[in-house]
Amino acid sequence: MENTVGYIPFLLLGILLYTSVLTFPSVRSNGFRSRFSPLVPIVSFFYFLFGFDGSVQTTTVWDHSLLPISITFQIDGLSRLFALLITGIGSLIFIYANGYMKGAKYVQRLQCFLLLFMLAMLGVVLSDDLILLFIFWELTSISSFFLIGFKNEDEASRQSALQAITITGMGGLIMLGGFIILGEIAGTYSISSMSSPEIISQITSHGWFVPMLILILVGAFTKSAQFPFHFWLPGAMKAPTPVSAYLHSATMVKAGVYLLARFSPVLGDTPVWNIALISFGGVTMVYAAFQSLFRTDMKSILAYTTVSALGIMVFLLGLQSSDAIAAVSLFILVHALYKASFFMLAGTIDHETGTRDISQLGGLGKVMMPLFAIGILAAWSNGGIPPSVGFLGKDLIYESTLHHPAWAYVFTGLSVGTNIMLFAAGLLVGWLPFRGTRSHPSVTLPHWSLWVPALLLALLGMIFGLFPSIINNGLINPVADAIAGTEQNIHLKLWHGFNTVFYLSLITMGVGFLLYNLIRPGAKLLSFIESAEHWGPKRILHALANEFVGVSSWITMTLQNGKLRIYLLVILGFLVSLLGYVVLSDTNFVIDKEQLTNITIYEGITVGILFISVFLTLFSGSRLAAVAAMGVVGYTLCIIFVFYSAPDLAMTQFTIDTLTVILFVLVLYRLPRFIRLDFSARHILDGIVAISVGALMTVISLEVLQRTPEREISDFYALNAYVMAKGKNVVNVILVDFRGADTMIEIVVLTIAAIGVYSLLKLRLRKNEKME
Amino acid sequence: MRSLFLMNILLTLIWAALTGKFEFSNFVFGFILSYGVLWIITRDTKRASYFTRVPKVIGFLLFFIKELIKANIQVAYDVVTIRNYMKPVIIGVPLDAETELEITLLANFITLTPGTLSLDVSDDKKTLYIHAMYVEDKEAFIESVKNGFERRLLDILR
Amino acid sequence: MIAHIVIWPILLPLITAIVLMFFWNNSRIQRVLSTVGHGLTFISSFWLAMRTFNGDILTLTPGNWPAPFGIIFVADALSGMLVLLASLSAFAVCVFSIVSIGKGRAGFGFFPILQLLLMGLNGSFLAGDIFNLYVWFEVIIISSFVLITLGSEKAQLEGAIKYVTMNLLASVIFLTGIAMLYGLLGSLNLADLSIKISESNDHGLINIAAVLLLVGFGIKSAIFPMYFWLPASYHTPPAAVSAIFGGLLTKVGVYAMIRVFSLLFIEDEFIRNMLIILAVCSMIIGALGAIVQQNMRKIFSFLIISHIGFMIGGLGLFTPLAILGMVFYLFHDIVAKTNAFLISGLIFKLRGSFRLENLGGLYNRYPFLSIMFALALFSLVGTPPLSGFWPKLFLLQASFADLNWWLIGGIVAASFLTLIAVVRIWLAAFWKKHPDYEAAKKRIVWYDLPRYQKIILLVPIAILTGASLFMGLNAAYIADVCELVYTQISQPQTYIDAVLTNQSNIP
Amino acid sequence: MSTNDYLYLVILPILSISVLLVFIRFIIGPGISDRVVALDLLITIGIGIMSIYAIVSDKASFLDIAMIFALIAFLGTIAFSYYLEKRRRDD
Amino acid sequence: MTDFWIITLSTAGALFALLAAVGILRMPDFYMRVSVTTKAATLGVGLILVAAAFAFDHFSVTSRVLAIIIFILLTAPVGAHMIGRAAYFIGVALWNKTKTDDLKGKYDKRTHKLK
Amino acid sequence: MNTIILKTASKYLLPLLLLFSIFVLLRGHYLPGGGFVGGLIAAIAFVLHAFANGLENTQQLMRIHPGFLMPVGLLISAISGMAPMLLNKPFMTGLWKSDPVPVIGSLGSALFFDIGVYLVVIGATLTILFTISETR
Amino acid sequence: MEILLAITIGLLYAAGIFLILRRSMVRLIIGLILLGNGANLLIFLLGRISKGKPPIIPEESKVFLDAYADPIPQALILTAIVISFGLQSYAIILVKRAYRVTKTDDIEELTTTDEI
Ligand code: NA
Ligand code: NA
Repeated sequence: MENTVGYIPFLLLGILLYTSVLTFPSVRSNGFRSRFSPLVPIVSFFYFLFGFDGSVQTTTVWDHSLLPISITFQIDGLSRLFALLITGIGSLIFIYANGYMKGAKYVQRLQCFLLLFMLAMLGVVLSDDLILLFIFWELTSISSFFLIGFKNEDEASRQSALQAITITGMGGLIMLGGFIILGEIAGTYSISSMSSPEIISQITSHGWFVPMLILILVGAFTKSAQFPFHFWLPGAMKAPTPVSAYLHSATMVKAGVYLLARFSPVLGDTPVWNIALISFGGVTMVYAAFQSLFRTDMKSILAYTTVSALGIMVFLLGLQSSDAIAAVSLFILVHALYKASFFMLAGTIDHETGTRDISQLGGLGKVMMPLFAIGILAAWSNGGIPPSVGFLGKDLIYESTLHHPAWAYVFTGLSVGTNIMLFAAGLLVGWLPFRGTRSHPSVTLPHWSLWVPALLLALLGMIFGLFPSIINNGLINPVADAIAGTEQNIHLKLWHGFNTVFYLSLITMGVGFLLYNLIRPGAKLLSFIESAEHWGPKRILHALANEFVGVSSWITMTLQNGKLRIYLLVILGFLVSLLGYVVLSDTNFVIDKEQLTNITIYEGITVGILFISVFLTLFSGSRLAAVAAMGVVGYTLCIIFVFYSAPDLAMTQFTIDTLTVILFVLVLYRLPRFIRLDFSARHILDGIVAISVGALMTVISLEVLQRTPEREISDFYALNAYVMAKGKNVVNVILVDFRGADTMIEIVVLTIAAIGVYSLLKLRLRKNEKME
Repeated sequence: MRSLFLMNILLTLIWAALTGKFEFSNFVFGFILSYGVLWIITRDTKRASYFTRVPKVIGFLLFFIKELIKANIQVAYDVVTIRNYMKPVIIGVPLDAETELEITLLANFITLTPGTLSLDVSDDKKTLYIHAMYVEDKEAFIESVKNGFERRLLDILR
Repeated sequence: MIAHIVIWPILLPLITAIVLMFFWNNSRIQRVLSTVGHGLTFISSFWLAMRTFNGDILTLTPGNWPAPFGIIFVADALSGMLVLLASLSAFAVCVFSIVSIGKGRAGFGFFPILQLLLMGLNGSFLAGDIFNLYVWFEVIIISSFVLITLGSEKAQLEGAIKYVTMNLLASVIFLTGIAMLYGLLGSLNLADLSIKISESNDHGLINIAAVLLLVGFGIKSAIFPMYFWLPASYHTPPAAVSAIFGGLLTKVGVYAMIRVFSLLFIEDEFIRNMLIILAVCSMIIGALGAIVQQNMRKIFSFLIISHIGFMIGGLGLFTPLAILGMVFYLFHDIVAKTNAFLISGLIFKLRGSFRLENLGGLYNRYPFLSIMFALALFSLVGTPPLSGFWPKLFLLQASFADLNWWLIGGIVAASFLTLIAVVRIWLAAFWKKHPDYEAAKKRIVWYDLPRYQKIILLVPIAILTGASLFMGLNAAYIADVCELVYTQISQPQTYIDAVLTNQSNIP
Repeated sequence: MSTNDYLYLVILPILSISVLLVFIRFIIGPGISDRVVALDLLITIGIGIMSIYAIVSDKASFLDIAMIFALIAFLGTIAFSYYLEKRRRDD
Repeated sequence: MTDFWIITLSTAGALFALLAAVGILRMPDFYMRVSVTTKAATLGVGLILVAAAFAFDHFSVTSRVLAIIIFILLTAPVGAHMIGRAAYFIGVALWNKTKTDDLKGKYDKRTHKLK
Repeated sequence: MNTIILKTASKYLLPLLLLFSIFVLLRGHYLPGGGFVGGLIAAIAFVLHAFANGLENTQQLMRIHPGFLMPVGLLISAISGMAPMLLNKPFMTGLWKSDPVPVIGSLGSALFFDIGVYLVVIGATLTILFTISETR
Repeated sequence: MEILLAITIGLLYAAGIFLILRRSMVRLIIGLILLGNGANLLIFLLGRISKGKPPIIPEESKVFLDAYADPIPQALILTAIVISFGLQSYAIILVKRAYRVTKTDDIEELTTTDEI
C-alpha cells in the first residue's frame, strides 16, 4: 500500500472540481447533478478504508524555497480514523440531506458548502505541513460560516454564523501565531519531522515554548468549543440539521481535538499542557453536561452534550496516560457514531412533526419504530451500557481517571458526574419523545433516507461493541500510536470483570436513570438554566464585544471628528515633535557668521515690508486686505529674487502672484466675510504649533547653510548649457532640456488644474448621475 | 485697410526694436508676426492716416511736457510745504472730442498732468468728469482744458 | 522603439489623454479610446514588468543627459510590478467607468484625467530623481483633486476641502525635505544622493530630511496619525474614482517610503522604531474604524489605513522576510482594494445605496456574483490561500523572528478585525433580506441597463478577482518577484550602478 | 565716488525710503482703494529700483523684469477696480 | 558725460518718486492721492529708465527702455482712471473742502451707467 | 465695466502685449523669459481685454475656446519630446538644426517644447480666469 | 542676510500654518499660499544665495567667465511656482464652489463626511 497516499492530492482536487461543477449550474435548479453528490464521500470513504492500514505514509506534492509552505500530506492511524469519520459519516449525511432537503431551495448550494467543508476537514487531518494545515483550518471556519448561516435571511442564523466565525476566526489567527513560533523554534514546518526526540527537546526547552503552546491551545479550544468559548456551538444549531449532524458531531468541532491529538507527541506531557487541557476540558465537560440537562430543544441538548463530550476528549488528552490515550482514541469514534445518529434522529423528528421541543413530543415510537430503535441504540451507546461500544469507551475513561497518580478521586468523580448527566440527556433525546401519549397523530414513518443512515450508524455502535476486535488493531490502536508517539498496545474487551470501573458504570447508569426520571425540562427549568448562562461566559463575551464596539466607535469618532483644524494640529504636532526630537538629539548648532553675508538697508526694508504684510494677512479683519497683503508678500519675495540673481524667478513669481490675487479678487466677492472670533485659547495653541514649525525651519535652514555647498551638477549645467544645449539662460535650459521632463509634467499639472476649475464651475449633474 | 497696414509696420518696428536686431530677416519675421497678431485681434475698424500729423504730434508733446513740469512743481510745492493750498473740485467738462480714441487720449493726458484726474466719461460720451486739485474758477478751468489739451489733440487727430 | 519601453507606460497615457481632450464633448469616443489607451498602457507595462523580473534594472534618461545631471527613469522589479499593477487597476477602473460614469462627468474630463492620473502613478514608480518624484506626485494629487470633486456634489466638496488641504500640506513638507537634501548634498538623483548620504557624516541634518520625507509621505500614505483626510473623502466620489484612489494613491506614498528608506536613509534605528509604532497604530485604529462604520466605502477606507500599517510595519522591520511580506502585501493590496471599491460600486448599482442598513438580499438574488464578491472580500481579509494570506504570513514570521510583540499583536488584531468588518458587509449586503426593496427600486439602475453594459460592469471585477486569485494560488511566482525586489532594495549598490554607470539601455 | 556708488548709496536709499512711505499708506489704508493705489505706486517705484539695480549690477536683463512689473501693476489696478465695482457692499 | 546724465536723471527721478511717496502719504483724500502719485511716479520712473538707457548705451536696451516708458505712459492714466472711478462709484469720500461735485447723483447704482 | 477709456486702451494694448509675450518666449533660451512667462503675459493680455470689453467679446476675438490650446500645446511638447525617439534617441533628447536661424537663433526641439509650454500656459490660465468670470 | 531670510522662511511657515488652522476657507487658502512661498524661499536659500550674478552666460561667451548663482534651485522653484499656481487656482475655486454648495465658510461646520 505504498503508493496510495499519492492519490490524496488528486482526491482533494477531485472533490474541489466536483464542488465547482455543482456551483455552476443555476443554483435554483436542484437538478440531477446534486443527486450524485453522495458518491463523492462514498468513494472517498472506501479509498480511506481500503487504501490504508494505519501505517504512516507521506507524499510531498510541491515545495518552494521562499514560501513557508510545503504541500505535504501524511496519513497515519489518527488521520485515517478522522478521514474515515469525515467521509463515512459524510456519505450518510449526504444521503440523509438529500431526503431532508427534498424540495427545498438552494439544496445544491448546501451540498457545495458541505463538500467544501469535507474537503477542508480532510485537508486538516491529512496535512503534514503547519501552514497547509492552517489553510485548511481556515477553510473549515469559512465553509462552516456559510453552512451555519445557510438560512441567511433569518436574523438568528446570521448572528450565529457571525458568532462562530468571530470565535473560530480569532482562534485561528492566534493559532497561526503559535504555529509560526513552533515552526521557527523547530526549524521546520513539517509536523512529522518535529516528532524526533532532538527536535522535541529543542521545542520543549525553548524559551518561547509556553507562549507558543498557549497560542496553539487557544486555537484548538475555540474550535473545539471549550469553556469559555463554547457558546458558539449551541448557537450554531440554527443551521439545517444535516449540517449540525455533520459539523458538530463528527467533524469540525473535532478539528480542535485532532489538533491536540496530533501535537500530543510533540507538545504533550508538559506541565502547561496537562494543566490547561485537564482544567479546561474538565470544566467544559461538567458545565456543558449540566447545561444539557435542562434544555427542551433536542438539538440544543445535543449541542451541549457535544460540548461536554469534547470536554471529555480534551480532558483525556490532558491526562496523557496510555489509558487515557486509548480512551480518547476510542471515544472519538464512539461519540461520532452515536452523536451523528442522534442529530439525524432529531432532524427527522423535526422534519416530520415540525418541532424539536421534547416537552411537545410524545408517543412517536408507535408509528416510527425504526426511529425509536435509533433512539434506543444511540442512547445505549451514549449511556455506556454494555454491550455497546459506548460501554468500552466509558470503561476506558474511568480506567484512566482512576489511575491518575495524584487526583484520581477528583477526576473520577467529575467523569462519573458528567457521564450521569450525559446519560440522562441521552434518554431525553432518544427515549422520551417516543414514550407516553402520542403528540402528533398524523405523523407516519418518513422516507428511508431520513432514517436508514442514522440506523446504520447506531447499529455500528452496537456491532463494534460486541466485536471490538474489528476496530481494535486496524483502527484504534494506530490512533493511539499516533497520539502517544510510541507503540501502544490496546486490547479492547467488552468484559473486564467486576472491578471498580464496572461498579462506577453501574452507578452512572443507575443515577443517570434516576436523574432522567426526576427531570422533565420545561419552560421553568429552561429559564432557570438560561439565567445561569445569563452571567456565563457568553454573556460576558457578548458584553465585552459590545463594549469593544462602543469603544471603537468612541475612538473613531474622537479621532475622525470632522474638524480639519484638529487633523492638521495632530499632523503638525507630530511633525514638530519628530523634528524637535531630531534637532535636539542629533544636531548641535553653531552659526558661523563668517559664512553669511551682511544685511543692506534695501534688503532690510524689503524684508521688513514682507514681515508687516505677513502680519496683515494674519490679523486683518478684511479679506481683501489680507489678499492684498498676501500679494505684497509675493512681490517682496520677487524683489528678493531680483536681489539674488534670479530674474526668471522674479518675472514668474510676480506674474503668478498677481494672477493669484486676481483670481482671489474675482472669487472673493461671492464669498462670505471672515468669521470674527474673539481671541481664545485655540489661538494660543495654534500659535505655539505654528511658531514651533517656523522656528524649527529657521534653525534648520541656518544649520544647512553652515555646510559647504555642492555644485557639481550646477557646474555641469553651466559648462554644457551653451556648448551642448545651445542656450545661455541656464535656468531656461534646465527647464526645457536638462530637466525638461519636469516641465513636461508640470504643464500637464497646469492642464489638469484648468480642467478641474472648469469642471468645478461648469459641471451640473443630472439627477440620475449623482452618486455614480 | 490703410490703418491696418500702418499698424502692421508700427508693430514690425517695435519688434525690431525689442529684439534689437535690425536685419532684413528680422523685419520680415516681425512683419509676419505682427500680421498674425493683427489678424488675430482685429475686428473691422477704420483709421485715419498718421502721416501728416507728425509735426503736430511733436508740438503737442512739447505742450504736454510744459504742462507736466508746471503742474508738478505746483504739486511738489504743496506736498513739501505744511500748509495745504488745494481747492479740489469734480468738474464735468463738455466734450468736443467724439471718437473713442480722441476721448481716451484726452482723458489720459489730463490724468498724466499732476493735479488733475479723469474720473469718467458719461455714457453718451458728451461729458468728461475731471477731479482737479487747484480750481479757483470753474469756467476758467473748463476753458483751459478745452483750449489747451482738447484743441491741440483734436488738431492732430482730425 | 522597444528599447524605450521604460517610458511607454508614461507616454501612452499622456498621448491618450491628449487625444481624448480633442474629443472633449464626445463621450462615446472617449470611452472607447480611453479603454484602448489603458489597454495599450497595460501591454507596455506588462512588457516592462517582464523585463524587470529577469533581474535587470532598466533605465532611461530623457534628454539623454547622463545621471545625475539629467532626470532618469528607473525600472527595477519593484517599479516594474507596481507599474504593471497600476496599469491593470486603471484598466479595470476604466472599463468599469465605461458604464458607471455618466455623460455629465465624461463630458468634463473624467477619462483624460484618469489617464493622466495613471501617468502620474507610473511616473512616480519609475522616477529616479527626487524632484521628479515630487512633480509626479503633483500630477497625482491634482488629478485626484479633480476626480474627487468631479460632479461637485455636497459630500464631494466637503471631503475635498480636507483632502486638498492635507495633501497640499504634504507636498509642502515633501518639498521642504527636497530643499534640505539639495542644500546639503547638491543633488536630486536618488542614486547619487544615496552615495552622498552614505559618505556624509551629517547625521542630524540628514535625519531631519528623513523626518520631513517621512511625514510628507506619511500623509500621502495615510498612516497614523496622518490619515484623517482619507476617511473624510474617499467615499464621496463615484465608485470608479474611489476604486483607483483606494487601490493606488496611498500606495504611491508607501512606494516612496520604501524607495527613500531603503536607498537613502538606510540604517537609522530611530526611524525604524518610529515606523513600527506608527504601523501598529495604523493597523489598530484603521481596523477599529472599519468595524464601526455603516457606509461600505468607509469601511474599505478605514481598511486601507489598517492595511497600510502592514506595509509600514514591514518597512520598519526591514528584515528579508519583512520586506518580502511588505512588498507582497503592497502588490496584493493594490488589486484587492481596487476590487473592493469596484464591488461597492456594483452593489450600489444593484441596490442603490452604500450604507449597510439599506442593503440586502444579494446572496439569494445574485449567487454567482456573490461568490465572486466573496472571493474578493475574503482576499482582503487574507484568508488562505487567497492573495492577502501570504504576505501576512511573511510579516508574521518576520515579526516573530524579530520578537516584535507589538507588531505581532497588531497584525493579528488587525486581521481579525478586518475579518469582522468584511463579515459585517457580507451579512448586511448579501445575507440579510433587503429592508425595503420596493422603495429602493427607484434608486436601482441595474435593471435599466442593457445586458452588454451589465457584462461590462462585471468584467473589471472578474479581472481583478482573477488577478487576486492568481497572486494567491501562484504565490510562489509573486514571492520570487518579491525576493528579487528584496535583493535589489537591500543592495542599493545594484540600483546605484544601474543608474550611474549603465547610462542608458538604448543600443 | 563713482557713479555706481552714487546710485547705490544715494539713489537706492531715496527710493527705499519712498517705498517705505508708500507702504505706510498701504498699511493705514483707510480704504481698499487707497491700498490699491499704494500697491500700484509700490510697484512703480519698484520699477525704478529695478532699473537702478540693472545699472549697478550691469545686467540689462533686469529691465525686462521692469517691463513685466509695469504690466502687472496695471493689471492689478484694473482687477481691483473691477472688483470694487462688482463686489457686495459689506466688505 | 554719460555719468553726468545718469546722475542727473536718476536723481531727478528718485526725487519725483519720493515726491509721489510723500504725496500719497500727505494728501487728505483718495482722489488727490491718485492725482499726485500717478504722474509724479510715472515721471520719476521714466527719468530713471532714461538714465538706464544712458548707462547701457546699447540699442537693444534703449529700445526696451522706450517700450517700457511708452507702456507706462499708456497704462498709468488708464489705471488711475479706473481706480478713481471705482472709488467714486463705491462712495469713497471726497475731502471736506472739495468745492463742487458734478458727479454727484449721476451714477446709476444698479446699471453702473453714468449720465 | 463700461469705460471707453479702458476699452480703447485695451484695443492697443492687446497686440502690443501679445508681441511682447512672443518676444519673451523666443528669447527665453538666452535671456530671462521663456514659455511660462511668455504664456502668462499673453494670458494677461487677453484678461485685460476681457476686463475692458467683456468676456464674450474677448472670446469672440479668440475664435477658439482657450481650453483648446492646452491639448494643442501638450501635443506640440509631446511631439517635440518624442521626435528623437524616431531616431532611436531617448525621449526629449535635444535635436538641433545645424545652422542657426535668423532672429530665433539655434532652432531645436527645445524651442518647440517651449512653444508647447507657452500654449498650455495661455490655455490653462485663460480657462481658469474665463471660467471664473463667466460663472455667477 | 541669510539669517534674515531664514527668519523670513520661519515666519512664512508659521504664518501659513497659523492660517490653515483658522476656520475660514479663505484664510485656509492664503495659508497654503504662504506655505508654498516659504518652501520656495527655502529652496532658494538652501541653494545658497549670491548677489548680482544671474545664471545667464554672457553674450560673447560660451561659458561663464565669472561666478554665477546656482541655476538649479531657480529651475526647481520655477517649476514649483507654476505647479502651485495650478493647485492654488484649483483650491480657490474649490472653496468658492464649496461655499456655494454647503452655504458655509466655516470649516468646522463641514463634518458630515466624517460621520459614521
Ligand atoms: Na517550503
Ligand atoms: Na538634450
